[in-house]
Amino acid sequence: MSNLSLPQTAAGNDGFEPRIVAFFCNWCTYTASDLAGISRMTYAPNTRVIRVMCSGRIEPQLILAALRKGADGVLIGGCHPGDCHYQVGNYKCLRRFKLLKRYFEQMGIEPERVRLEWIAASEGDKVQKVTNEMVEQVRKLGPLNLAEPPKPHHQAAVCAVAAEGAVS
Amino acid sequence: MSKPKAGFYWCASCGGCEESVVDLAEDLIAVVAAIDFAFFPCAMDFKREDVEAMKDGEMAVCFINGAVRSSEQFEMVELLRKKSQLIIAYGSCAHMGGIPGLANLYDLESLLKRVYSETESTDNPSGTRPLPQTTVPGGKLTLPTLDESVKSLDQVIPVDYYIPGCPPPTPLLKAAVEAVLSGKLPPKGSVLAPDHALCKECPRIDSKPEDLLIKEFKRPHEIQIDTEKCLLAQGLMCLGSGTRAGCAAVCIKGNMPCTGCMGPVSRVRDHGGAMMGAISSLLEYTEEDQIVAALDSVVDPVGTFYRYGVPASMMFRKHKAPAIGGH
Amino acid sequence: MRYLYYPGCSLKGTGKAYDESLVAVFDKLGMDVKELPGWNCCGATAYMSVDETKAFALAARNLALAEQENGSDPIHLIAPCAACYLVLNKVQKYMGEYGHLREVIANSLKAVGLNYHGTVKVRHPLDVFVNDIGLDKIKAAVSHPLKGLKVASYYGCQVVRPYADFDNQYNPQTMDQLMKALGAEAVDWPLKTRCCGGTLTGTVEEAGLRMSYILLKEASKRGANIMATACPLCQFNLECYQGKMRGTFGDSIDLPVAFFTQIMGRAFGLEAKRIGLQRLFVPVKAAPAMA
Amino acid sequence: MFMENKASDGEQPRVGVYVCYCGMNIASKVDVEAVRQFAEKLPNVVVSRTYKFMCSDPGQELIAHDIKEQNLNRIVVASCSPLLHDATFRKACAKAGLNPFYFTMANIREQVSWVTANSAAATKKAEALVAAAVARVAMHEALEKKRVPVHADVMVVGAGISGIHAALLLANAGKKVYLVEREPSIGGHMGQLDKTFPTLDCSACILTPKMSEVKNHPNITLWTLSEVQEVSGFSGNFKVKVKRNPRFVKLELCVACGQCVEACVFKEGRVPDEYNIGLSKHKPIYMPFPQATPASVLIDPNACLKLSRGKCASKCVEACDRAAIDFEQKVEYSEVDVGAIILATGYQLFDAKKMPEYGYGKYPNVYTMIELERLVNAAGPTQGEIVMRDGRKPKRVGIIHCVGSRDKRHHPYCSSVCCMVSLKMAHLIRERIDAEVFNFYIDMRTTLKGYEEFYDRVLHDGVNFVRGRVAEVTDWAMTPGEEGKLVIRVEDTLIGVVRRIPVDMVVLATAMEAHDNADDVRRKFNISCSKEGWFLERHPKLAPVSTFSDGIFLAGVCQGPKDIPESVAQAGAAAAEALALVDKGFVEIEPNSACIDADTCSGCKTCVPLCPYHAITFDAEKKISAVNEALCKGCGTCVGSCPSGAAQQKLFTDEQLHQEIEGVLNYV
Repeated sequence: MSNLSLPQTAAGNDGFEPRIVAFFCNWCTYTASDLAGISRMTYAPNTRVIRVMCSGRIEPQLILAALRKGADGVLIGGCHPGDCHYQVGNYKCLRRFKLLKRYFEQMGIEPERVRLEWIAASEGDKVQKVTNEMVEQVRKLGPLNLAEPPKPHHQAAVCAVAAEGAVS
Repeated sequence: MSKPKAGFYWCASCGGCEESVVDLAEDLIAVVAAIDFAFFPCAMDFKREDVEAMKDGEMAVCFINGAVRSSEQFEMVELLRKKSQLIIAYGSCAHMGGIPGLANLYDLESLLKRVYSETESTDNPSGTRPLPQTTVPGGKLTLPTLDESVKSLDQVIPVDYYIPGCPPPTPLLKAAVEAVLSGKLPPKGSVLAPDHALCKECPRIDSKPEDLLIKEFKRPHEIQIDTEKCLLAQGLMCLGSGTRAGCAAVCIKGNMPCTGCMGPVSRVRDHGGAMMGAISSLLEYTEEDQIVAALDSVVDPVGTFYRYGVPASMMFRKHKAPAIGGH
Repeated sequence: MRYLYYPGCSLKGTGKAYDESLVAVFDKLGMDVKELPGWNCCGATAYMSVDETKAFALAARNLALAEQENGSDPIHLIAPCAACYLVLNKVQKYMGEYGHLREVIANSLKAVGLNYHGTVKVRHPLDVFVNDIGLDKIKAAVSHPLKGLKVASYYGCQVVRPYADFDNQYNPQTMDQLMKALGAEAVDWPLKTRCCGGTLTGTVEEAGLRMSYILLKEASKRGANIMATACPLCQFNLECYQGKMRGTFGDSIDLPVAFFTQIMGRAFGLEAKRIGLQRLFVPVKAAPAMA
Repeated sequence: MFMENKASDGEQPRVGVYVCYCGMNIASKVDVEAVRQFAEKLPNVVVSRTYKFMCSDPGQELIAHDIKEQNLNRIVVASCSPLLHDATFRKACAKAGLNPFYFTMANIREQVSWVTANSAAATKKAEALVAAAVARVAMHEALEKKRVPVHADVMVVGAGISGIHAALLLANAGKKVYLVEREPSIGGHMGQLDKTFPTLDCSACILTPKMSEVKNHPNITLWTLSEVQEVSGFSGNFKVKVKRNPRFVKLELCVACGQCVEACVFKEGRVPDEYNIGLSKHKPIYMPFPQATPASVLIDPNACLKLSRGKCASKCVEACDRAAIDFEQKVEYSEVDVGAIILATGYQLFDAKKMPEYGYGKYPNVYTMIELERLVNAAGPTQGEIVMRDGRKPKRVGIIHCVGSRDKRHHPYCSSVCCMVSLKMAHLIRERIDAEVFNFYIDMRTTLKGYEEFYDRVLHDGVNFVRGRVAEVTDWAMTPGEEGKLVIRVEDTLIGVVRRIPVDMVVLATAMEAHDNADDVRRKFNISCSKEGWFLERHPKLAPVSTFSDGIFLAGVCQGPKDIPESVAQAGAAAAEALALVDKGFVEIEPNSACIDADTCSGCKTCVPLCPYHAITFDAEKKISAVNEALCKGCGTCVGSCPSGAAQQKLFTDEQLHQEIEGVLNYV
């Protein structure tokens, strides 16, 4: 059935290697990604995993910062509903994520760039699958290239003058 | 000894900031006695040449309000930066981009199209648009050009201090003026307002339940608002929990929820982001579809959480902004 | 539930009786099932072995046509012929699994101005009768309970394998339940899904014959006085060569082999012609309650 | 416990970076030297080194040395997962006088070298992670681990051979043990077996002494017919609520004389006997099995007329001269405090009906292995006679291996004991009735001590072995010779033909599988399950009996298929781990709790309802919220939802995480 096998590499955006920041919870998804390692499951090298104790710690500001600072996508991994090591942290994460998605819709950020997945400690293969999918999705979208705001300055250049001037 | 010179300039603003100066009322006399307004287009007849004539740093302080978008505003704020020892971004627009900053949800072209062709009240069959230059009998007329995005003041020139608010509460202005005169100023870059959130000063905080969970959000016109009870607890989207205090909770006292004009506290990197995180966490539901349904009652996330701060937010402006009327 | 009927070529040829009886039964059960307009070959047999991809494209065309009839809810496409049922399900599954194949097929469909989103459900009449209509409704429709009829339900190799999920592939039950509902007795026998010899009979005849013989022999040994099938090829094989078998194995095999829909029709009291009984080579008259 | 903090916060960070080869584990994919050079140029980095094995003593020495010599105040080790070696390197820092929390790890093995195909990409990724660690560690602060005293008592859940062994070890070590068993008697599956391989010693003979030792041990509180209802607390301080179902017989009075059973109004057994896998029936009042422990009868409330319908002559009551029968007994709940918990909940057997092609439940002479165990057992329903359901003695028996195991449709894993069980059974059958025996196997797995020798022995017993997965068991006779037999159709892959082998009796070696309720159980104990439903160990090699919940350990098959020797060994390991925990007297809490800055908290109360542990209280006086560190477990949910940045989580502060984000993005 060789003529039916999937093409190995996805086309488009030649040379573009997506940069994806991943936030994984310590007990399920981070453990699963360790398991993927122990099981030598190779997957796309584009993710940079940041470990938090619980997906309940992950807040919009972290995701926004990642995109602002150059990530083309953000992947969030937490325990399956009902499995949270801290009982319900993953629900908080889900609620924030859903609202953030609404915001992104309005801000023109493609939904595929931000993904939330429940990955249990035993699901090393899911880390592999999800990472690969995510990388290909984002590769298809191309670089994010957010419009850069002019850097805010509180420049000290005029401070000296000001200090004296103020009291004069 | 001559009185220190001060300036008060407006960029893209509504005039509310100037009103807040007038709101100083009798204190205004003391201010005028202490400082000498060298430039105040709204109130007195100075011209740009007068500013250009000044020595660099001649003004002790210049308060600039309004967001920055037009070429004229760019030139003026750069000029004023040169002539003033201190620049104070005055009001939400100069501070974070303000209401005009919501224009960053659209690209310039679609905005012009909307304004000069599409609005119900527009009658412009020839599709006339303002031009940077027009030659008329007797010479050239020029108009300022518009930048692609709206910017907060500190995205254009170095800013020394910020006075937040839409408009800024007069006590903050008064305190700032005193600080400038006495030279007792905090570190550069400070926002001249308390560094905690509004709940701390809210008269209704005691009525906020400790086990608050939210089922759906209401808009002020949709309910009979209890005048005593915490507004968030009534389902109103009140941003007081994550918005800088210093306004004496005037909106709450007027039975209206906080809309965030004072911006975030210093520890927060993205005002709307922090608010979204906090408010959504309080939803009662765990089922995905229930959560989504409940969030549908947040009609306009950007307008709700970034009403005064799109330019100063991490996103700065809409990504690949489509034609106006996008949402 | 909205149904369309995909007869496939056999039911318009050798399996005419299957076609007639099925339509008659639909009618009797008050099911409004119209034939899929513009259908073509399902792509089974020869095609599949010569050029798989083309075969898939053929099958997909039928699905695409069916999808055009989609209303608020998806179309259920009834494919009575085992081979059609298999191939239509196969392409359905493969298109879901192999993006590459999906593209190939999408392109060939585009060439004829069609496209397919995979929403159609391919169903076998056994599945529909037992799980949608329900045995109670079937029982209610029975006017001539098939007293004394001992049916060996023969599912064949394709109906319950490998894609079907409506019955157990090792010990299928739906047809047996159906027969019981008609007042007949379901003979429990172990060869319900063993190959009938299929196309072998046309190529390596004695091998094919032997396989068919084994089925008929075992069925009669277990006391069956009729065999019910759900596949035109099986029916043809098992019935038409009984004479030859006598010759080859010196053992008289004389077991009527009918489409399960004909037996249903009988129990529903439909007249013989309408359900194509006259088309059977081994007359069913012998079998109780079938006359 | 820590030395004085070399780096007081605020002092300019001096970072040392140590990149590990991990032999070739990392170096084979990641250009370790390149990473070292890269790190050298990062802000605040003073030293950047590589080493073959950072976790080795010399590796740790290297760090200690630099801390002293180079006056480092921040350490980054780029090696394996922090889940594996965080503690190792923290200790190393502490030994060198640096507060251990000035340390962080970059995981360039599990997250990089082991999962990346392309070397260049792997090196880049490693660099990004190192940059992040360097950026983050600059924001670290000195922290202290909190110590909390622990309860010395231990709970063991499940009283099969694993639970029994663990409980006895702990009890003998002087610990008070609560042993909780769902069934009316302890003993588990081992109690049902006849002989045990490869030594063929009688299962009961080696098990029952341990069972009575449990019963009589002063340190063991045995609760049968009981299930854990609820677990709260944390390592060293668990609170466990146990539901104890009534036996309707006073344990302390009953001597299992059996007169009540005799007297029961039912003359015949009417309830399928679980112990005999339904091959026999027992009365509503019954003794689970002769050696049952506790040695007491019990009443099945559903079958007993008195209990189900409320009226019965209650002959049993008359018959019991010790007045032990008590229809009034109700469900009881006991709540106990324990320091550690050992899960030994065992397994269930695969339901052979799920493979209809083997005809179990359809053909009466198809048996499961455990049924046969009971048949050959002298105390079994046939007093050890191997007679089939139709009363005949089999002349030919076919044993099918891997029923439900090594089968993608059911369980992909190997149940690991079936080969040996089948060999044992083949031997017993030859021995007892001299029947011809066929073993149908995929591979023979006789790996442990004395197993291969046993296989050899059975081969010499004249047992037939056919390599091939059986296609079906049918009663269809193709030849007169097959009439009245069960025919096993199989491809004999050694001679390359499909065979039909007629036999009288078929025995299915069904797979071991996780209990249906494994998922509820693991949730109760807040641990994870593997895909197959086995409880997940913390690390397959280095923490094989620990779980992701500190203080909860695993023993026996609940962690994965294993035979008796392995289960007992693992039970020993679990007992030792538990002992090490409770004997230490205290647990140290990872200092990653949340704290709310009193000066900046606005008292908005957002965090209060979000804390799953009610660790946050609102101080109505000061009008601010505060975290009770003793209750906080460090999830950081409150931090993620504090709208004014007043709540922070130690080791995961906003600063640290944002630095990490910048780190992974800015430099590579």
